[in-house]
Amino acid sequence: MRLFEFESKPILAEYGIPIPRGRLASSPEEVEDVLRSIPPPVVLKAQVTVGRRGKAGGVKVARTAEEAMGLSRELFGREIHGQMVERILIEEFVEAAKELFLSITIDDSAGRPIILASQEGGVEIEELAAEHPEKIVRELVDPLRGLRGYEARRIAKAMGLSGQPMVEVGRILCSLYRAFIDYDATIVEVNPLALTGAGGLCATGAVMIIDDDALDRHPELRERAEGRMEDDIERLAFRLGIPYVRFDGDIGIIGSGAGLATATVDVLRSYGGRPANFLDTGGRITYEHMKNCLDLVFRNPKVRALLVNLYGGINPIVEGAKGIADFVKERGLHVPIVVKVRGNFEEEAWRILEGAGIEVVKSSRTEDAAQRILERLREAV
Amino acid sequence: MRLFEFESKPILAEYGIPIPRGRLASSPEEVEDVLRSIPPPVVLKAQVTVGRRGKAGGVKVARTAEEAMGLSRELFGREIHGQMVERILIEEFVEAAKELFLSITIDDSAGRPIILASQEGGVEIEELAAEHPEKIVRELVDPLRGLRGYEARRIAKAMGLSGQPMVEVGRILCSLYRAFIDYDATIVEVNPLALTGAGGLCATGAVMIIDDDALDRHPELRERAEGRMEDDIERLAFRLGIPYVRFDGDIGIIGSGAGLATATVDVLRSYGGRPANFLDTGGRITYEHMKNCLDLVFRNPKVRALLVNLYGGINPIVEGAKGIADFVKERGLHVPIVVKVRGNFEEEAWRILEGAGIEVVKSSRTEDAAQRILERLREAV
Amino acid sequence: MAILADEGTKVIIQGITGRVGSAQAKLMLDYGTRIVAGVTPGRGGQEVHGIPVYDSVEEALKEHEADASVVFVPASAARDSVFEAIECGLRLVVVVTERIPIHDAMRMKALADAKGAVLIGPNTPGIITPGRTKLGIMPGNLYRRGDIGIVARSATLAYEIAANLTEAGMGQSTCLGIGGDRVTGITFVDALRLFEEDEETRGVVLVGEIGRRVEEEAADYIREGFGKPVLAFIAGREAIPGKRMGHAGAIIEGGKGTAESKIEALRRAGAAVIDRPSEVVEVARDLFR
Amino acid sequence: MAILADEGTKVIIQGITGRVGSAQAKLMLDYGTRIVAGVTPGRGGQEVHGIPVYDSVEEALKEHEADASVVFVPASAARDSVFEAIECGLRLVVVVTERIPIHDAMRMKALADAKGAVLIGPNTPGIITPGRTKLGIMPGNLYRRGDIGIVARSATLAYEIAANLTEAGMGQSTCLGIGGDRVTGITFVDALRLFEEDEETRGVVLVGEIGRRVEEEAADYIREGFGKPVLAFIAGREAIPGKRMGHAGAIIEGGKGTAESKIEALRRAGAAVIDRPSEVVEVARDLFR
Repeated sequence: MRLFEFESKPILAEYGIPIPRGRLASSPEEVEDVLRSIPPPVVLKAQVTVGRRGKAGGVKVARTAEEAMGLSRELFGREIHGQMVERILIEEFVEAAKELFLSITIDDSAGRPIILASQEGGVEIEELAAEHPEKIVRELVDPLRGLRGYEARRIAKAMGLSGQPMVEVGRILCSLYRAFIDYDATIVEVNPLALTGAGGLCATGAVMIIDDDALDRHPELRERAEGRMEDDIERLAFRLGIPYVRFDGDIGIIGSGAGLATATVDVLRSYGGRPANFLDTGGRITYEHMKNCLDLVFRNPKVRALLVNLYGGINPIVEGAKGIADFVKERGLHVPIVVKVRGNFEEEAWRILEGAGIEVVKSSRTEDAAQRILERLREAV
Repeated sequence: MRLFEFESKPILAEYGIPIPRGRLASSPEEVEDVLRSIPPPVVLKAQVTVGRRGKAGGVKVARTAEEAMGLSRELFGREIHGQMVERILIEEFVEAAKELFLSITIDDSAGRPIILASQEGGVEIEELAAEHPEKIVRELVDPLRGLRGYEARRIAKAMGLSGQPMVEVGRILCSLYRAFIDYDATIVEVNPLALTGAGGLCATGAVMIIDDDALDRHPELRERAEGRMEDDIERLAFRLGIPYVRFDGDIGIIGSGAGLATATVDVLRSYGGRPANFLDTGGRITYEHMKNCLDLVFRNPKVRALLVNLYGGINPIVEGAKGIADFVKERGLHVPIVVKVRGNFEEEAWRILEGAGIEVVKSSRTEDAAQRILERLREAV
Repeated sequence: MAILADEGTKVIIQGITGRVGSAQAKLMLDYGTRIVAGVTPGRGGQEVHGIPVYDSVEEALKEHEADASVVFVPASAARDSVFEAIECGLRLVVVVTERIPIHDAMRMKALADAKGAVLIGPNTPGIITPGRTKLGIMPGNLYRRGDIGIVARSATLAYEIAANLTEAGMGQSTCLGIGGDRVTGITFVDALRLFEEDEETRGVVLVGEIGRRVEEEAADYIREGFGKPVLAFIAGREAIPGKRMGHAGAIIEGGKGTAESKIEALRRAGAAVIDRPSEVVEVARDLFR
Repeated sequence: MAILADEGTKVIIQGITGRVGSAQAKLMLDYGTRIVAGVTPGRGGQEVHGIPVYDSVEEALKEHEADASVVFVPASAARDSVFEAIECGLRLVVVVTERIPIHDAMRMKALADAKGAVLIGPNTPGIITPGRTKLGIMPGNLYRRGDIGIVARSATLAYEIAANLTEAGMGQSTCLGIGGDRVTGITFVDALRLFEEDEETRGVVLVGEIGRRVEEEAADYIREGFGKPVLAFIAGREAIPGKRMGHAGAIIEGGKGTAESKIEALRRAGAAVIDRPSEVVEVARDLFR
């Protein structure tokens, strides 16, 4: 779950990281009000939870109140990478002598937190990483031991800093690390970290992403996460803990496992089929859970057929089969449905499904199931 | 700094430890109001920051509202071990099938957190410890590694618990440990932890003491600590960070170092002198700090003489001597004063003091200084 | 002896009294796994399918010898259970539990590394040495003993590959899932290293998917001289790129993580990469002759 | 060679650019201490009394060999500085800083134990081997070289004892303060063990005070066969008992911690316990003949 900038900055401030003075506005009237307490020059920042906002015109500097009002009217209601701008964060403008980059994320391969830092931050940091990888300091952290102050200062020094800014950036890195741990973050990033002419530091840009699997430890964040889903189906799926992604097609897909569901999408597409969604039951199939999954799929009105691809390993596929059979019966569904199911107790699952008049694929080839659902769709037309 | 029970319990609740429903009252009228939301039977608990409150009659059970009102009137304004009862915590009465004892404190010798736990908690826990030490489980914790859940359950099992209560007490121990670390506590203690007939657990008694040297990391607690000092001199001393204890005598004492100041009190008493206070300058002597120390000592109106015992190791005794000389001059003090001072730059310190007409003891024997101040007092009478 | 686990491996089940733990313990027992004990705090003294249950791993080890643990406890308790297994000296810990917070997974992995234990998972189907033992949740009926090693990220996709091979008469030496999460214990490279030394394994099927860099790292390892043929399938070639997550992720990935990147790397390393899962049969028949 | 430190010991000063660190570095230099470098983050490249200053211990050690560090940094930075010194491999760390949070002291001690470093303090005057070296803040003029070891909790009370001996013509082998806080690195027992093996130490003066159990533990150690005479003074025999702090403290103390308990334990262990500090002279003359 990616936090909005107006949410992550106060968290950083709690940890003693300097941030610009700022206030949130949801309308031009509120912008006017904010400008009275934060006089221009100001920065207007569209609040969206997608990256590359700056390049998409979501961040503007205004030198006067008139300019700020004009820019805010342009920003409100605009779309940035598919997200509507409903709120603008207005911040005092901080003059940066230099823009630093500090980030803590997870190195999947090492399985450890990794610190990335550079003296040349700002929006071009990825280009810098590609062209001058030596300008980015990288250091893994032992998650059982944590980050020491002297190690943080060593990183700051490796960035090319010295004197008080080196000490201060070390301190900020330690604070970022604590926030990263306390909030179960997958990324805590300050970019840019403005180094002012006077030697002060200010986190003018900030990103925090929280591990969805850890939201139970952060109930206040979990509530927010749910509230910000764009789509009703996605919100419901999130609440049920079911990984669901909506596509443009007409064939609903349910797979037991992310890899299998992904491969099912791949195979179906490779035969020209158009999936309506990705849905992974996980290892949590029960009678009820299977019905919830089916309900999610059929909430999408474009769905004209259903392909289910299950394995009975951790999942009790007999329960799953019962859920499918009852759902189809209760809803009186007449769309083409193909269920491929293998594994423990497969015969019983087949018997239940066939008893309910549902077509079963008994091979272990997803290709067979994909081809069958496409044939059925063609027959149905 | 010892927290009041009404302060420590909400902290424990934050960590998921069940506590009784309760509210604070500062007057019989407020008690009446509380009883409307927490109907009897209730427990009335005098809020003082001294131990053995129960034995001193500070905890009462009331079966009816009338009884509660009567008892609260008795409690308000009463003294418990020298502390006035100004507030009463009123809690729902929790019927305990068994009273457990859980505590985390610091084992000074090992230099590690130590967990003490027993299935036979309640007010008699110290007698139990003396007579049946085997009934108290003790386990040290590695502060770099922390307490594991399975270790906490092992302790709960060693207490004699099994089944769900064993699991739950293990969980509570882990929560206590987190609170102990997060709050820089020197003690976190739940006694009793009520085990109800239904197998539930409830922390009906709680003690938390915070390390005074860590209060800078807990600014909200530091403010409270200052607010609750009984004596103006003590409050000022706390604010200045000067260890000060008031006694009944007439000779003010300033020592540079806790051990030296303690020995000075000892030696003076051994000759029949009566110290007015204990004051330790610590290793922080400056001109201003020395004047602050002198100011504290002379705020006590009983002080009729002053014995200062300093060593110049970390302390710049020349600065200290200047502070003494100027303080005596500015205040126009005429009481007997003896300053014993040795160490780096001692000659210069002596010169300054003698130049101000202050008697100096140049030996390294505290006995000499104690005998001199007593002679001077006798002369002065 | 196949890799990591065989019929001699003595196993503890953590979380044996839960719905899943109990059902899977039964399936493992039926498959022939030597389960010596179960552990569920607070349930010590009970039995599950005749297996004695203890309050802790320590207590189980007082009564039984064991080499490995399979963990079925809920995600919120998983870190503690894995720490317990590792700190009690078990050399192999299989974590089936899914949705474990990634910070917990990092700590598990760090502790396993520090103590020299092998961690499989989290979010893994576990490990099966067909016909001999199974520490995990794979449906045993889809596997048969043979000489093909399988290592996968996705559980069920690996079942499909194994079942395809089994149906075509080609058995497996050992099959394991490294786990579907971003951070896992054992990785593809670790598994390849083990398969390389295993005389019973003729060749390896590697089942990958998008995200992470473990397939690219496997490709590097293969190219540096892995001595056995490798067949690979990567799921997600039709995936729509996800939302970009800050700069740091992109910097670390450095263009890796896509299906194309993985397929390209594996091909260049000399692996045979198939386009659809069922192609495994024909290519394996040729490659693992 | 006296204990722990002598004229060959090479020393780093952490916090050398502070008011206290700078003043004390000068006094140590004047005393003859071999200070090779100072460390203050952000001040690398400066000099203090001709001593080069580095941003980190690691950088100092790239340019200089060192055995020990004396720490003068503020309490809030002390934990990090001590971790740095220990993790960079220094074998002796003297922490002069007072008012360090006790949780930080516990972690310092645990890390020193884990890495096999000797931690003196926190809140210690340090260690002096008179006439040879001084790692700490003792006023050098109060000491002289000789054969009496002193180990104390209180800094200034130890100065008084040393000065009394010096004035009477009795010198000292090594004098150290274990530190005045509740949790310290090296304890009385550790110091006694070192003095026992030191050929230059004829006998030991132990200067204790109320609270903790370190004096009682020293008494146990002495009784179990410490081979040299011990003279002890305990401050606080006239102390008014403090406020009682919960049950746990009392349970751990178990009646120990008072001056009476300590004096009694030391007497029973065969130590000569004096009533007033200056009695040290006469008793030492007799005991350390």
